[in-house]
Amino acid sequence: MTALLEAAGLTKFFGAVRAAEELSVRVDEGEMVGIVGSNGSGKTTFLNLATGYLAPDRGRILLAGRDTAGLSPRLITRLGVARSFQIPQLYLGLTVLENMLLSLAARSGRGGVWAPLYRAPWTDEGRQILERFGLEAYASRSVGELPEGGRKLLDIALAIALRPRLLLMDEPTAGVSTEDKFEVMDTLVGVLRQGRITTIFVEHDMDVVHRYSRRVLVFDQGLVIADGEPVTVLADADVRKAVLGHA
Amino acid sequence: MPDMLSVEGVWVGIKGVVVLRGIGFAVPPGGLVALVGRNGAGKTTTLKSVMGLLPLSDGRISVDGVDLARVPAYRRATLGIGYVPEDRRLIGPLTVADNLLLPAWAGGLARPSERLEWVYCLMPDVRSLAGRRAAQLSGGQQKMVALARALMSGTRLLLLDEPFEGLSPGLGDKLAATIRQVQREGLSVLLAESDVKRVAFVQETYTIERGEIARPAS
Amino acid sequence: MRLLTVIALDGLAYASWLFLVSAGLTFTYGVLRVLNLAHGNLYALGAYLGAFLVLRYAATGSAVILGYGLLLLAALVVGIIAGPLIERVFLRRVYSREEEVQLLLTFSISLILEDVVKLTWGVTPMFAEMPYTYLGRVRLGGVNYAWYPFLLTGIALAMGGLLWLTVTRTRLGKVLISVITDREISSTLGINVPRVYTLAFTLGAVLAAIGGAFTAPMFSLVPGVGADVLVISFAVIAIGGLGSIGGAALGSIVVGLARSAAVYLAPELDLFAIYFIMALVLLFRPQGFFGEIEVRRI
Amino acid sequence: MGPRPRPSPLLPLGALVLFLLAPLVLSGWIVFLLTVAWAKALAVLGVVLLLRGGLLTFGHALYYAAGAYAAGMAVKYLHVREGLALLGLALLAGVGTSALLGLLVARYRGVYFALLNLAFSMVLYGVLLKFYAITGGTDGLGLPAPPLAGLRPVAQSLRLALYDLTLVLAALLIYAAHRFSASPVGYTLRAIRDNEVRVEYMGASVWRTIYVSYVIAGGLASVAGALIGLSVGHITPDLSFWSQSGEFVFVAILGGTGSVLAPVVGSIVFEFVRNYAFELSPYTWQMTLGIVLLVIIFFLPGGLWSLSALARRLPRRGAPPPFRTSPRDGAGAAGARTADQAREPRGGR
Repeated sequence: MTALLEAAGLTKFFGAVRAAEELSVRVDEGEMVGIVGSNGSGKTTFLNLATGYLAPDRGRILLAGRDTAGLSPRLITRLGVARSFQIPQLYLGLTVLENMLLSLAARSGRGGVWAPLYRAPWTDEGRQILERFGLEAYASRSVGELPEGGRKLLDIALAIALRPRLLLMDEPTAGVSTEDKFEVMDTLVGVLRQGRITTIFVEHDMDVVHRYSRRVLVFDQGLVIADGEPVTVLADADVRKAVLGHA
Repeated sequence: MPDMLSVEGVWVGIKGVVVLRGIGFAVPPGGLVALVGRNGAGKTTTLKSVMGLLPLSDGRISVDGVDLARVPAYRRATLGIGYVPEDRRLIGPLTVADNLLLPAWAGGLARPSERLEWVYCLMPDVRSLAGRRAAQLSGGQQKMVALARALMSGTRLLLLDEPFEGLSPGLGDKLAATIRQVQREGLSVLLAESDVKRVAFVQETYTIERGEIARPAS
Repeated sequence: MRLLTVIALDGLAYASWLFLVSAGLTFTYGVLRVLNLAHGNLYALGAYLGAFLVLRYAATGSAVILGYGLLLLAALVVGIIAGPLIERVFLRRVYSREEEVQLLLTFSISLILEDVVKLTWGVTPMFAEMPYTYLGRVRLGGVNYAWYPFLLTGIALAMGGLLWLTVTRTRLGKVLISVITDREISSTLGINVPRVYTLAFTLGAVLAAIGGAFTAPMFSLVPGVGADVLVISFAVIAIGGLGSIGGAALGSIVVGLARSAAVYLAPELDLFAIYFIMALVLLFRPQGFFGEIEVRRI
Repeated sequence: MGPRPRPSPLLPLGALVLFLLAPLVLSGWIVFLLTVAWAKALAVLGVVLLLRGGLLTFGHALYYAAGAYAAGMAVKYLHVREGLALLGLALLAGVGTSALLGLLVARYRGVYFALLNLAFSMVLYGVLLKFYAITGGTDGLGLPAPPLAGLRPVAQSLRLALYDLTLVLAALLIYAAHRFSASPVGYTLRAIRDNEVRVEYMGASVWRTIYVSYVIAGGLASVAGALIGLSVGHITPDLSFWSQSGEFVFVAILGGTGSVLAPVVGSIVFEFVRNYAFELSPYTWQMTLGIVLLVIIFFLPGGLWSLSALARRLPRRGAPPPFRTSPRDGAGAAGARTADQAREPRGGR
């Protein structure tokens, strides 16, 4: 079987800082994979490489067998890879619903300069998606009025609205309070299962990784130092030392 | 005797979002205090506010009894505050030695060469890097140089943002030892950290959650 | 052969002039990240004040040699008064606003200064050629050429060298590099960033005014000269890369030679030649020769 | 739920009817002034559309002149007489030129965008000036009174006919611009101003959006140029000069970018004020403009149009900020304790 995402020998340096070295990752259709590692261990860099935001110094990335070398984030997105961000990337000058409508318009590929953005099928679907994320009440408010947690959710909702085959999430629960974390993740996982979206997510919170991923990759200074089930991997003393700084 | 750093009822917003909700805590003279909280809890914002990189919408920050409200950002270094940002932020095109000497050239440092020598003695690894360009260093090395740079101006108070992040365990231990040593030499230290277990060596810990001090523990 | 010599000599003169003007523009942009649309007007102010002083001085019948000092004086007066005034009173208030607002602000200052020149010196052309003619001429490769353009080249080289030495060899230069690389961290290191900004803007203004004052003896001055200068120096720094002094030097030579070639070979196309080269460079290297592309952190 | 509440079309339509009837009571020169104002408003509208995407151009007069000269040369060399055909040719020229230059310009933002446009407009200025044999140099070209839709209006009513034509054409194009603004591409343009990275990560093309908007803006300006040429009867290279581009930008900021109607308001106010002020003191005219611009930047960032919101005392929440000039991080601005922070320059990172 061809892997949905297969990265081989990815290497990326920023000056002398190693962000990725001989990084190889394989993710199959239907998986939910967590990535852990301390700050600066190369997690976000990996997402940036996988989505074409950065070009690797060496190595290659295959998407369902197709080489994505030289493709821009836009083209990779159009191949079915969506992404959410550590710091929500939103259109602060537009309303929450408009943010969502733009995602739906982009998915349809029908830009157009005459028919309005507000059109029934999109507004209906947009509101539905917002509702599932509990953002319905903010639909006609500007994004600037959304609280931080809401921005984070909208950021992910915009990616999911694209109906991707593969979703990459960068710290989906960062900035979400401890009490709400699991609720947020439950909502997310529900939507992802329903849409049968293969997911890779970067996460700081070990409990979240434990609970929601079947497989976890541990990054340390640009290397994958462990790959396996959360129970075994996260119990490993070296891993704990690398990620948490103590065994 | 006033606290070396005192933060009282500070509110700060970034891009329309309230990040700090009336936080308050203090670092006593010669104290070693940790601010512990998850990513996004407001640790970095707190340190940046002390350094004057973010405006307060309410509250008061003072260093050794001096209200910082009337001290512009660039004058705070001359109060003897050193700051190590989370992402190192060395001046890449300059050498390590130049990076260390920048606070001296900015005009706020008495006897820079003595101070430099003191820093080099404290951190011999940094001395051996002196001639290299900052951009050419590895992440761990940059982290150490950033600390060294903060020690140049930080004669009284040191603010460290996630100093252990991305360091190998060995380097982390070295760093912790250095921090304790400068504290013994009289500096007050405030460090922000996401993992409470890594700051077992500090005297006092404040937990910050969603922009509020959850519980002052010790 | 004679034609080639003339083209090369004119190109050199032209490049020197371009460098003096565009070095200031690109330097200011490099430090402040604001493109000063009033740069051309500072040039015009320098030129008019220089010409005015020289003419007044010549009327007294004194030694012409001191006229060169007057040109320099004019440039310094303009730069040192207008520079801090514009930066402290106006620009400083819009650093936190969008790039287009900053451009609009410098544009409004440009409009105001345009009329300041007209109100002060009127609209009749002004020409102070004494410093030009005083230096006499020289025979070079069969061409009878004036000395004055070489003075301009000398000044351009001196200014360029001085800037380069300052940035690479002095503490001030390192402080500048620090501010350019990371303004926020620089201020936590104790660097008075607002003062560095004022200084950099003033230096840019002085350079503009020097360019104006020392070319005043070569052309007759008419209103609107500022806009022409701005448009051409933009081409120069776009070719070299915004913010790069070396880029400005390279751009000046390229544009200078191209224009002087066009003037002799196809006079209708002189402006066209410059922008054709600029478009060509940008097509293959969008950030110019020495420009850098900024990547947004996500 | 349907589309979000739109402003009622009755008000603009009523205003249009009033303008169409205005010549009954207004003197000839005021009608002429209004013709000029409405025509130029189209060029300004192009500038406004681009500004909504955060793109400031100092060379929009390029397309203005391209339209005017396309009409002028069509008369001189192709012996086209029909006014509507001339307008069509002008539009074609504007769209063609912007489609070509847009290939290069659409990759740029900020200062590059502003000044590349300026540079190209000055090239056209130079060409128009120097190719005397073809363009008439500083003398320019004449545009004789055209027949419109085959009808040749008598001399007295020509002005009126041109006024009506300008008004109707402008109204149609403004409506089209309104549709564009509300379309996916129009919204994407505004999104680009906020966050290009996200636009690309949605799979939409930043480049294409800017390119399309640029061509539309160019087309609008070229029609404006031809209308001016027909109304004045004569065109000169000055149409492409930087000060003309600067004027468009000035009027755009004066009117504000909050509505597609704002350029009309700005343009009419501008033409009337200029008419009086210029006579009063020709040497201080630009200075006046500069000072007014400063005042708008610091005290009325939404332009004249934002006054209408003030008048209604109900600025609709969630509506796109007209011409966003407040700092992006609005927080803390209220009670900036460390006063020097507010004044400190933006980061260069």
